[in-house]
Amino acid sequence: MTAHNSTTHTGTAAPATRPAAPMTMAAALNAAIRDAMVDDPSVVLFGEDVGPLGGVFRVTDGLYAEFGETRVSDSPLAESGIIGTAIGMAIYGLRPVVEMQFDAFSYPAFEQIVSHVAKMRNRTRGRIQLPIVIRIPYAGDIGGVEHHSDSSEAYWAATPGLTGVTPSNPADAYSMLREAIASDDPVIFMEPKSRYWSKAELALPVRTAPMNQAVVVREGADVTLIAYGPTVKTAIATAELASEEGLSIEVIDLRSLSPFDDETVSASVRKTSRAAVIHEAAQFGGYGAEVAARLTERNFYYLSAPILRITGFDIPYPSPKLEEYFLPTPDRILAALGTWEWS
Amino acid sequence: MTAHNSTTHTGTAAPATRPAAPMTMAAALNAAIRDAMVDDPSVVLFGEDVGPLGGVFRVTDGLYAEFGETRVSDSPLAESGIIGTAIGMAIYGLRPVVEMQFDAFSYPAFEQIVSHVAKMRNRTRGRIQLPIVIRIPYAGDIGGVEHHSDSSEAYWAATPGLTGVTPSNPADAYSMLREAIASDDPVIFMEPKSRYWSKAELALPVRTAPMNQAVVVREGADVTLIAYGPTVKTAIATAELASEEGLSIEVIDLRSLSPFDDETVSASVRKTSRAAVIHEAAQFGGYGAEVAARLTERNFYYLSAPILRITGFDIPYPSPKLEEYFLPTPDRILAALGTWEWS
Amino acid sequence: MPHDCVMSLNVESAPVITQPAPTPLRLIDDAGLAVDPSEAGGFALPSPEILLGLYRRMVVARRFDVQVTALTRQGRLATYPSALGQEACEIAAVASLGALDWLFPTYRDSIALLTRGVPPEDILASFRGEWHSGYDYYQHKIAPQATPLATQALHAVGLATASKLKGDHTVALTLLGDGATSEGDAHEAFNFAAVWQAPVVFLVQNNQFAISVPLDKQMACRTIADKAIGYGMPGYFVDGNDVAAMYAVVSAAVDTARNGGGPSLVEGLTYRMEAHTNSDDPTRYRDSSDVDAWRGRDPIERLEKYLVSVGVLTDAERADITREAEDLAAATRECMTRTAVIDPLELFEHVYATPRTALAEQRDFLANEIAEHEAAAAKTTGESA
Amino acid sequence: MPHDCVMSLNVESAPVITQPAPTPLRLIDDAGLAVDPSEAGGFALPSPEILLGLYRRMVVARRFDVQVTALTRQGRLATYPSALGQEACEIAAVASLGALDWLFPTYRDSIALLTRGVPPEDILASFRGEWHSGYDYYQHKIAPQATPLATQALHAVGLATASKLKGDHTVALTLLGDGATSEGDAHEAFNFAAVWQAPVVFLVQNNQFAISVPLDKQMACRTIADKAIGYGMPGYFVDGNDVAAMYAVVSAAVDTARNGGGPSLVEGLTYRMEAHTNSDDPTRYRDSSDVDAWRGRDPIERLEKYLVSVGVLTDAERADITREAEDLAAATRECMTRTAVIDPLELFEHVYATPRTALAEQRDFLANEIAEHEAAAAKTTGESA
Ligand SMILES: Cc1ncc(C[n+]2csc(CCOP(=O)(O)OP(=O)(O)O)c2C)c(N)n1
Ligand SMILES: Cc1ncc(C[n+]2csc(CCOP(=O)(O)OP(=O)(O)O)c2C)c(N)n1
Ligand SMILES: [Mg+2]
Ligand SMILES: [Mg+2]
Repeated sequence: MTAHNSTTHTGTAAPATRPAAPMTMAAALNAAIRDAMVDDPSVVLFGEDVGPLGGVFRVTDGLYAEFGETRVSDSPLAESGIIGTAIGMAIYGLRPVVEMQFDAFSYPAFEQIVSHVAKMRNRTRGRIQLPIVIRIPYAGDIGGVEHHSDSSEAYWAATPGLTGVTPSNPADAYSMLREAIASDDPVIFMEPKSRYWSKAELALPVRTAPMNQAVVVREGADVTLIAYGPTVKTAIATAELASEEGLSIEVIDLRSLSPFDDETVSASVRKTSRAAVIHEAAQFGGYGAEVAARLTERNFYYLSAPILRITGFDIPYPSPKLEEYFLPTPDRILAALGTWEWS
Repeated sequence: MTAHNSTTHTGTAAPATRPAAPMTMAAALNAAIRDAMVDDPSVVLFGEDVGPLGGVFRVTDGLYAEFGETRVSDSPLAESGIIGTAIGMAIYGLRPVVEMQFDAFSYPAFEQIVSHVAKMRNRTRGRIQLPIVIRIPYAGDIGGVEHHSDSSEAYWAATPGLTGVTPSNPADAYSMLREAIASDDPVIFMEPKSRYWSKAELALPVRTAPMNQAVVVREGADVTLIAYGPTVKTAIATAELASEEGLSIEVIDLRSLSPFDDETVSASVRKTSRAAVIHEAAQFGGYGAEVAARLTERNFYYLSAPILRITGFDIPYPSPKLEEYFLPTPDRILAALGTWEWS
Repeated sequence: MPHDCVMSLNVESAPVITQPAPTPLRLIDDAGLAVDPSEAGGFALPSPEILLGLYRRMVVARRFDVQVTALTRQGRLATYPSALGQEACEIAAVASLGALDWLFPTYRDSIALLTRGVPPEDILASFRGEWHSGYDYYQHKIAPQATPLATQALHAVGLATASKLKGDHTVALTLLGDGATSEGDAHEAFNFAAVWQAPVVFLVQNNQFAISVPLDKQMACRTIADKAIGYGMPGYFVDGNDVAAMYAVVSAAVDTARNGGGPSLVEGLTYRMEAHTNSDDPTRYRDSSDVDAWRGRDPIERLEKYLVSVGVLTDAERADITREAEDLAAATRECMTRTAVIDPLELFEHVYATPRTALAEQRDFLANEIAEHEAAAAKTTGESA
Repeated sequence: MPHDCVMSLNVESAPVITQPAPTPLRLIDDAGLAVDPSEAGGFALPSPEILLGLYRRMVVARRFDVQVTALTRQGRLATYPSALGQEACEIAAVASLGALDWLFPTYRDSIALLTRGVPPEDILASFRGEWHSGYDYYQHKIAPQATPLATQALHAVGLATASKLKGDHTVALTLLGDGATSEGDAHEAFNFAAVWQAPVVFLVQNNQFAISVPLDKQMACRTIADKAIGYGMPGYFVDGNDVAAMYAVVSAAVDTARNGGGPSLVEGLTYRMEAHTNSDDPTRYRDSSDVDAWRGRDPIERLEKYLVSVGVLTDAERADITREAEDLAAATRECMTRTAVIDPLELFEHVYATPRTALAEQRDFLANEIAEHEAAAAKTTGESA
């Protein structure tokens, strides 16, 4: 990293409201980082290949050219190094946005994330805050080779001190990333790779629901499907299929995995009395266990049936030619709902 | 590590049945490693301070003197290095038993454990097996300073490919560690630090239930308490207290966290119709979520009340003077059971 | 061991390592001429016969690489990281190993696998997306191609240490990229190897890029070989496009390891001619003039000039090599026409050695789901027929 | 930056680093005599006034250390890792820093905190088990004492880089143990610092043990300073029991960093005189004769001889220093008599900046539980009264 000659660290143009335009999730994320950098000179961006290349998913495309080496830089190839140095920068008052190139490549940084990022504020009685955003492209369905399709959310969710969010669409991607960068808490920002090229019409800077809230994305009466990130689309498709068969499904996009929005989700479950949680990660010890356990604890006497988990199998994420058998599909979800006693 | 001059790698004396003697869990673990090393020349032991010092908990006491540098050695101070080299040794046919000095110090090895130890067998279609035992002293209640009392079981349980077990008493410690070392699968062997000095009368080599089975350690009719490692003692104490008040509690020692013994635990829950799981780790995303979720899925119509989780709070493990407020106690457990509707 | 009271245990006992010269060691220069022995760092030029063998393997490997890249462009592989231009490093690595030695390669080193005898079909299994890895590790003594960077270096050290503990003479050689040396695992591997005096060779292919990141943003030292000093092991800075030098140095390092002399680090200075993988766009981060300049340093052409000059590369030989290369390319294309039979139920088979009830249940669930789909499909077909 | 087509970007641009001499740099020898300037590696002996100040701080620090060890033996602290014998490194580190510079210490470096002005009570908070860490980080510009080894080195590099990016002149200094250099994070910190030319100083206290593991099982290089070569930064091998040399070298490294010269690695060769912590038993792994020999190299005694010889350590001065040390010891004992008020509900307060409903619920739960226990206890007391 080279120091700037001048003391200004802002970009070239302040973000204003722009006309609506179709935009991919990758572009929305890009705009969110750019706008945050323009608004706040303490935001810096670094990681592997995020500079001239613009990241392997092009999420940081153009930012190096716009903001220069002082604020956007390629780091040496070491994930623990990326998180560890981000911590030091945050102590000094910067707000680092860093990228772990693929989910499984966040694991070398596990100690820095779990033992420091998550615990620094508590350790220091709130005196040191770490406003760091750790962007992690995660999950599968992109035909990726091994280690490129992990869903690692259970690790982060099980770690007190971390905030974990995941957008499922371009509007949330923009809004939630802005909010994550503005947060004084460290945020694990999980980007569903298979949704990077999904598109929506957006007028930036768009503001959706606060990032710690779940959202009912489709109303229904009979069943609540709880999804997040890549599986929201699957859940909606399932609801559409089901409606043809006369089953009314409510779909919730969790958005925030930690904290969990008990209020919104419990309200839906109390209404429908039946719920299932959908995720790509393996079931055993997965995030869905927390969802099922806490909803059951809080709404036991409202439930007509056990909360189901429709998830990946308890095996490592498969190779491209086998991932179709692994990922939850609308058919599989509907079949699972059919196993309930429907009295 | 220095190569031995001779080609024999065995210790000095073969293990035979020995007269019963009082023995701590630490001593039982020590005997298990020793006996395994005597029986099988491919067992090697290394890690930080496991040599002349005998480990910070003295679990490897005397083994360096008995087996020498070829089979017992202090490694450089790097946990990823310890796991990574153990993998290579296992590929070559050794059976490494390695120690992570404290739970939180396994995190630097997270990538090697999650991306390789867990996945090697699957990746290679079963051609490469990794019979590695990763011993992790875990959990709190020992007045340890920060990073010395983590309960990291949720991370391992959420990782397909790993086997995770934890003994709660000296007999199981011996028996399960022997079985773990003999297993062709890699095993995360979690040793509850607070139980290291607990004692039992043992005639070695003792053989208890297979390590993948849960055990009903106290029978009861009204409630099932599910515990493991350090909380088994707490659960038994709770059951004793409760029996004075006329409540009959069945206590299950899970022993194996992955796999989960559905048969044993579901049978108990179907009998009592009420269950709670007890662990030290934070509740959110903790292992108890899996227990509650899967038991509810499988036994919903047998349950009179939601499965409760009585666990640590959703905060980092506290400093010594505050841990008493964090750890689940019999009082807290009984109070939680009192929140159920008892109709 | 007992410690005499000295100022520091290591100052007295550890070897003094001299920093490598800042010019890479070469035995044959860009023009195909043998360098003067006085500048050869004590390494002898391999015999023309050996060099001819290396030449053949390089030509064949390149043909394979080009063929697979073409197949990838046609969309028939999920991904393929090419080693075009790096043949001297890859082939020297394999040629230096004995049959019982082990190789720990990365995703980039498919041609090393090929050279060590792995059938194209087995190499391509992972790149076709059939399974995560697809060859016989114990037959070929090659670990699975590693994706998480630098992790395999530790595996190599562990295997080498096990060989030493057992009193065997197996050596392990691991291939690493320049970028991968920045990972903590590379450091831990170098250090464990040096402390344990493991019979291992670290061969860093410094192709000067880690995806888009150039060497000077990766490290600030002069050469990667310099890093060896901090571990107390020998480091060699070698022209990675000179297969003669690479073979001489790596063979010597393997011998040293085998004879109890401990680990070495060999840097082969080379260049990644192709994109990182097919999904990469190198025009975003490097000038084509650099690539062009490196094309002029091609490892095959250089050796060819030398072999022609010493008269061992005859037309007959050339024709025979071309035939072998084309046969391999044909076999590679041909293997792509065979659709591998992939059984989804195998997904559950290899996760554990010890059977698990829950996995058996999941297997049955999937089997049932597939059967139902097939039945439904058959019904639809039946109806429409 | 545009790349000219060169063989390797780094060979031409990176600095040539010479391997440090195998004897540690010292300015005052074991006997308390100033070494000949020709052997001082270009470093000037600090003035008697500066040395007297360092002496005072060392004496005071040792008194604190001895006092806290005594309190720990009495069972009044959960743990305390002593730095007895390492005062020259610890005090030189702090004395070399300016008020705006940052220190990144480990669990072993309590006396560095003390020297930088942290009150004993705040240092001891964590060792008493009250909270994980207990001082004012921004006031003292000291990060929390790190337990996970080598992790803090990266934090130091990050802070230093931030300082550089902002155009400030803040330098970061981190303390590391010899064992910690084996961790991947140490490597990544050295490399990031060198590539980013961060204004940071790595001070490795080579006390030759990592708990029970001696240096020669930790690394196979001659000196830890040798490791700097592999990163392209200067490395210094210094007698860590000579505060004059430590101060001269570390100050110079801090100046270099402040003036844009990038990072340095300084190894202070010293010895851990006490057990690793109170729960350790060093008789299991080292000879007391080693410890005895190192007692003869005591950093305080050595400087004392020198200061007496140059006439600045007068009896009055000595008495004053003793008084300061004893006052501090008394204050330390005294602070232990104050029972810190620990509010268990604070457990929930600092985990997040953003309030969480679930944590508020858990807080209320605990508050309620405590209230009920207190009520029950009051009832019992009332009944028994
Ligand atoms: C731990 C880890 N982090 C990130 C990646 C993603 N990645 C794959 S290849 C690569 C660049 C590697 O560069 P280098 O080591 O020089 O090898 P080369 O590809 O040039 O052969 C990166 C960053 C990875 N595979 N593993
Ligand atoms: C990542 C990590 N692994 C293991 C430990 C346990 N541990 C604490 S201190 C220590 C030895 C450290 O030795 P060194 O770095 O030389 O520092 P010293 O204690 O000698 O000052 C070990 C292994 C730890 N704190 N962190
Ligand atoms: Mg490279
Ligand atoms: Mg030390």
